[in-house]
Amino acid sequence: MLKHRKKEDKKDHKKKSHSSIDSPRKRLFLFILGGWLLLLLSNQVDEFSLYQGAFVATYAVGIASIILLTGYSGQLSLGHGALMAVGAYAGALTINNLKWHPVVALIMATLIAGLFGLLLGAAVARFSGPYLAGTTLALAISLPSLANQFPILGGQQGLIFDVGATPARFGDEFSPYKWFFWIAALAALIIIWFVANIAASRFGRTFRAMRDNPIAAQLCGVNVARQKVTAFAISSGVAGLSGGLLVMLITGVSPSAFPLSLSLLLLSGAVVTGLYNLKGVILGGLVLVVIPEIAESLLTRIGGSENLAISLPGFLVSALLILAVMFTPNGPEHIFKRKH
Amino acid sequence: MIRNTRTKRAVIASALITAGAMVLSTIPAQATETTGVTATSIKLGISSPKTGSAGLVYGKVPGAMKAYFDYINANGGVNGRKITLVSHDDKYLPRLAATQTTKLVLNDKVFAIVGALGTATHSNAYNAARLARNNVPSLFVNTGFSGFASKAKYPTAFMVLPSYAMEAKIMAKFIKDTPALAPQASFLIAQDDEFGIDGVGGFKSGGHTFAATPTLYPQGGLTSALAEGALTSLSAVPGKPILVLFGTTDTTATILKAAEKLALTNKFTFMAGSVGGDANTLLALGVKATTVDGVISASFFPDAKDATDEYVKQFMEINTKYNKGVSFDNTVLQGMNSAMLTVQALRAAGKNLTRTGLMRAIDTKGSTFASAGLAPLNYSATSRVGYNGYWIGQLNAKGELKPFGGKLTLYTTDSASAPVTASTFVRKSIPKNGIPNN
Amino acid sequence: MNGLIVNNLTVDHGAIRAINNLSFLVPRGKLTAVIGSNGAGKTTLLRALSGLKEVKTGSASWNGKSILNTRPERLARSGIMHVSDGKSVITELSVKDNLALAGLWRKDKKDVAAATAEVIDLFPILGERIKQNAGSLSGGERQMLAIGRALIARPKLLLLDEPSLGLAPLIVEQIFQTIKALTTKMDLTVVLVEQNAMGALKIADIGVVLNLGTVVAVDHAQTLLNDPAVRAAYLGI
Amino acid sequence: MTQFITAVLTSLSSGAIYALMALALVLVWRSTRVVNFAQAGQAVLTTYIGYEVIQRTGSYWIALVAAIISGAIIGAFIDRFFMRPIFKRVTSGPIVLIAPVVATLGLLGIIEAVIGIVWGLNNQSIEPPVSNAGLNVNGTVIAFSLFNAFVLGTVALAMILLTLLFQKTNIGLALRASAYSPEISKLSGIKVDMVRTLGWAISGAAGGLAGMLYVPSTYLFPNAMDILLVFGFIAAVIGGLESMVGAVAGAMVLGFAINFVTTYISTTLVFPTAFVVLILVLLIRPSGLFAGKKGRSA
Repeated sequence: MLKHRKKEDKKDHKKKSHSSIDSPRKRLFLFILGGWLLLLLSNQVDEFSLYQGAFVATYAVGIASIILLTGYSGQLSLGHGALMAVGAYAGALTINNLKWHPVVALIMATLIAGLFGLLLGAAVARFSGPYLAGTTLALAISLPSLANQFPILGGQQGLIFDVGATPARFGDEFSPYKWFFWIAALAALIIIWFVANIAASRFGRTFRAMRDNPIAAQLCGVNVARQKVTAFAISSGVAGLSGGLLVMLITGVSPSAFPLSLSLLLLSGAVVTGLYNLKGVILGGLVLVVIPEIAESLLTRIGGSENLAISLPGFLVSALLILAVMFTPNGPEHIFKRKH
Repeated sequence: MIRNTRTKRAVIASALITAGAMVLSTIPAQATETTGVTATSIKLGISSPKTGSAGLVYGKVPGAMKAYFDYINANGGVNGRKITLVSHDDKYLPRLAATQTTKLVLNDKVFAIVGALGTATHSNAYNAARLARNNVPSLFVNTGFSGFASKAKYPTAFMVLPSYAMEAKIMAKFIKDTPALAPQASFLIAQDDEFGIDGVGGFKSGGHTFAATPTLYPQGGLTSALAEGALTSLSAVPGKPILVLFGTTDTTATILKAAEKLALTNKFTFMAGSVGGDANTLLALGVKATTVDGVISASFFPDAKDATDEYVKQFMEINTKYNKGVSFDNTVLQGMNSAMLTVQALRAAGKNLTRTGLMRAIDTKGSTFASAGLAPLNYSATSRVGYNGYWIGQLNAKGELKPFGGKLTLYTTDSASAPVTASTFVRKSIPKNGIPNN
Repeated sequence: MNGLIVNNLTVDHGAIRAINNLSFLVPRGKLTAVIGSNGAGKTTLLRALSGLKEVKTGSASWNGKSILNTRPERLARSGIMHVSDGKSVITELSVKDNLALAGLWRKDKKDVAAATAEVIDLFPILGERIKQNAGSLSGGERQMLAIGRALIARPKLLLLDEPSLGLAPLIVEQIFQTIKALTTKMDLTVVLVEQNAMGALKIADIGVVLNLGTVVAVDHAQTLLNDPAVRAAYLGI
Repeated sequence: MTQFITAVLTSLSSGAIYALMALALVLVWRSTRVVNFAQAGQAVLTTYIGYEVIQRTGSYWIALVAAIISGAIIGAFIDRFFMRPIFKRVTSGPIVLIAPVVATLGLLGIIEAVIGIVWGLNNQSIEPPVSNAGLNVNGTVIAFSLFNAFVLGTVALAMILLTLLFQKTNIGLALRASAYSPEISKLSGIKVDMVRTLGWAISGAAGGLAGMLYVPSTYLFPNAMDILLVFGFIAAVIGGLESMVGAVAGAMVLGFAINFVTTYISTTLVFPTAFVVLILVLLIRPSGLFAGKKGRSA
């Protein structure tokens, strides 16, 4: 798989020359086309695959938020799960208390998380790499205790996140998993489209300038501090959306839904993806879903209680992760080609 | 850097890849009443933590259930059907519990879920896997969260454990009724989650008031330092205050060790909740036998060490034969007991097994099933509550839980406001060789 | 033959060709000035020679032994010392420690001590500042420290990158004179890369003129100094 | 009053443990610019090795030495066979920020899985080598035992030895130089790669020590050190990630903050306290208490 992806990257560079005109309209068209393809596809496969496809899309959105932060503005967050949680709770409260449509709830999830990111970012985004990493990490592990401070969040029990029955117009054969998949896949497409636009915008170029050489960027009159806060806020918003999608899929939001391992999982996905490589986010999401499946299915034959059978999946997943990093698409030469 | 052709590839790749995600798979036959059942087999499923910190505590459950089913299969199975148990690891994470349980229903096509573990995990999994919509039974949910008894919210779920609230109410009653304890000031140290919270609620509705606001600590946050701090602050309390510990066994151990360090083991009367009172673990974690000796705890089971108990004896034999190398403890006892209840439910549902039939069988006959539990099972057309009582015991230096004051008194109550009453319930004796014959 | 021989050297900087098929020769014991405008590939050349930069094609040898694609530390230990540009001192370390670096791996501790003493004779100011952090030194002092550190390894070939960069004319003069003195006194072979072509050629035996990664002229420094074309192009006269 | 004293004492003992973990992380950070999550695994693995030695020899002291040595070996091994290849491939761009981190996460997973396979998922416990009974100060037993004293003493000793190593020896000079400027160090003839591996080895040893000092006051299981790693990292960040003194200072700040908050405000605030302390420190000093002149960014 990785080989195949390297080939694709090569192609990018060749094509780069005549790919430099960017027309939002064309992008919009392609994005609609993609949606249509997914729609066809969703009628061809079984429910569980749809459910997992929805997870793939959800992770893809999460990875996109990491890419926005790390890939485009050079900041490192180890606690993105916390930002996802903010979105998730915001969405759940919207549905449960305001009784609004789930899609609106997801939009709320994005906005609230973005706002939260803006406030948090205003305080912490100026911290350099490891310091920001430490802060977000500390935030992530504080989440359960913080959630318990606010009864409205339902404590450890958490809140139900119920998108309700599938729209009647699709008929009653229409499975809720397909409904999940449509929502998540649509969200993922919108985010890819959105990130692609950002990246191509002046805004995105400033990000990269800032990432590659903050001092130079500053000299060119870029307000690095503000840019970083903005990047952090946008990334939080996207993270919030993926958080909303995640709890939609698991039908409830509770602090235990956002363990540290989730934040780190997304980070891994982002690396597998290759930080610049937007189309990769879906591949990244896919890897996060499929690898554990493979690992487990390899072992279902082995009996239940033996240490080996229990610990081997974890071993395989981690091993594959390391391989992915060692063969990450962002080799040095790759970076160079991007810079010139 | 991201150009529109990249986006094109992005979108197309996304489509193709998602296609890949739908790994070669077939359109499922709509879930039916008899999914997972053939003339010769019944497929059951469980999603529970096998790895991670929770795996430490509950990892033995699926193995124990499987062992008992293997034993039954070796003895002819249920109505000629062999039971297979598909077990997935959810690491105690809602996200994984939801996918694993959905997988059990949609891919593994199990007939029913048995012994699902954890509150947040299974409540999410239950809805995500659409157990209600697909009419998939979730038998003998392994958690003290009373919510699962709600037929409205979880129409196909059956509780087995008494709720944390019941336990707390019964402890409150026990303190009130025990002359040695009643006058003493009491304090609660509990985990800051539904477990601790329900406990607090239970004591309240049990009419018990603590001398101070409960000390709640976050999961994984109870360091020895924190425990020592908490105990020191209580060391000045006059008399022999009661310390109620509502947490997992390792936290109980941390607190007991702190007491040892501060030479306060005789200063307090320790009451450990049933979840946190597993003596074997306490001793394994290095708590001194002299400290364990005298700790008050609650249980609805016989002591897992008590080989004179016919159920324990039988389960121990099965464990040594079908669960090789796994030491027998409360968790194994609990797993095998759930498995035994499952087998009786399957038998009660009769030859032509259906999901509805299975659930009706438990509703109608469940309360008569033979089980190791010393408290009655409360299944009925209107109730999905399992055991509803506890007996209070005291650990001895060997780590055996002996009835407090020598005589075993069983208290029963509910999760709400019903009074706590001493019960005269006597459990059914074990069917021959532990093979149900109902 | 003895000395530094560079043959058809080609080095890429990512997509950019920094050095193109470059050849020149530095006789042993001579001071060679490599001059050329910004981006002529001077620094890249030195980095390639000291093993910091991977070379695409071509060869380079010192006293008959190839030195290409060898680890920098191995070259350093074999007597090829590269004083990189930007006043290469470790600002967080004291002057003493900075000097010590180049002696850490040397067996002959006596000689290290001796060399250190010599360096301090050479640059007394370093003696006065020996305990201070290198960060507290002036540009000139840092350059002295960097050169001094190189000398402690008893180098045979010294690669100097822009020692005059950002220094006051007086200091530059002093440094250049020291370099010239060293070459003769310690039988050093020196490759001096400089923007300050005039100053460099004045002290050099040989001059190499680079442009866009290739050699455009090699000759005795004096001759180059008097060459009108060179004067016009690089000496701004 | 006793409450206050207890708070101080428990703060010291927990701070000491955080300090060792922070130290281990700082050592790697300085030399390789990696936040080494695998350290939690390295430390717990070496502690399991120590546990195994105790089972065989019955001696904590032999086990302690074994743990420290094996910790060093494992650390060196990881750098040589995992980190070095990764850094050969990944040299620039933001990927450098996270690829190594993710690699260490993968290692953590592998190590913990291996432990699960070899020792199984059970709580084990290691007996303290000296009494863990609280000392009796005129009548009242305080929350400070010989073992706590031993821990504090050992950590202090380790600190002193490391400081001497770094400040007074040639190896120390090489370690510092390579951390500050790999290029200049190479040009001065220092084998920077080897020096880095050495840094990882020392860090691994520190982790092993941390495990052997931490576990006796709690239990041993595959994830035993995860939380400790998080606290250690937070402490290191508070300290500025660059300096060992900073790591210890940060650890103590964290230890005191947590234990005083849990004693006087609420026990539920363990983790939020860590978060708040970190934020406050960084708001005042964006690159930690003891960061080098130029607060390096990863």
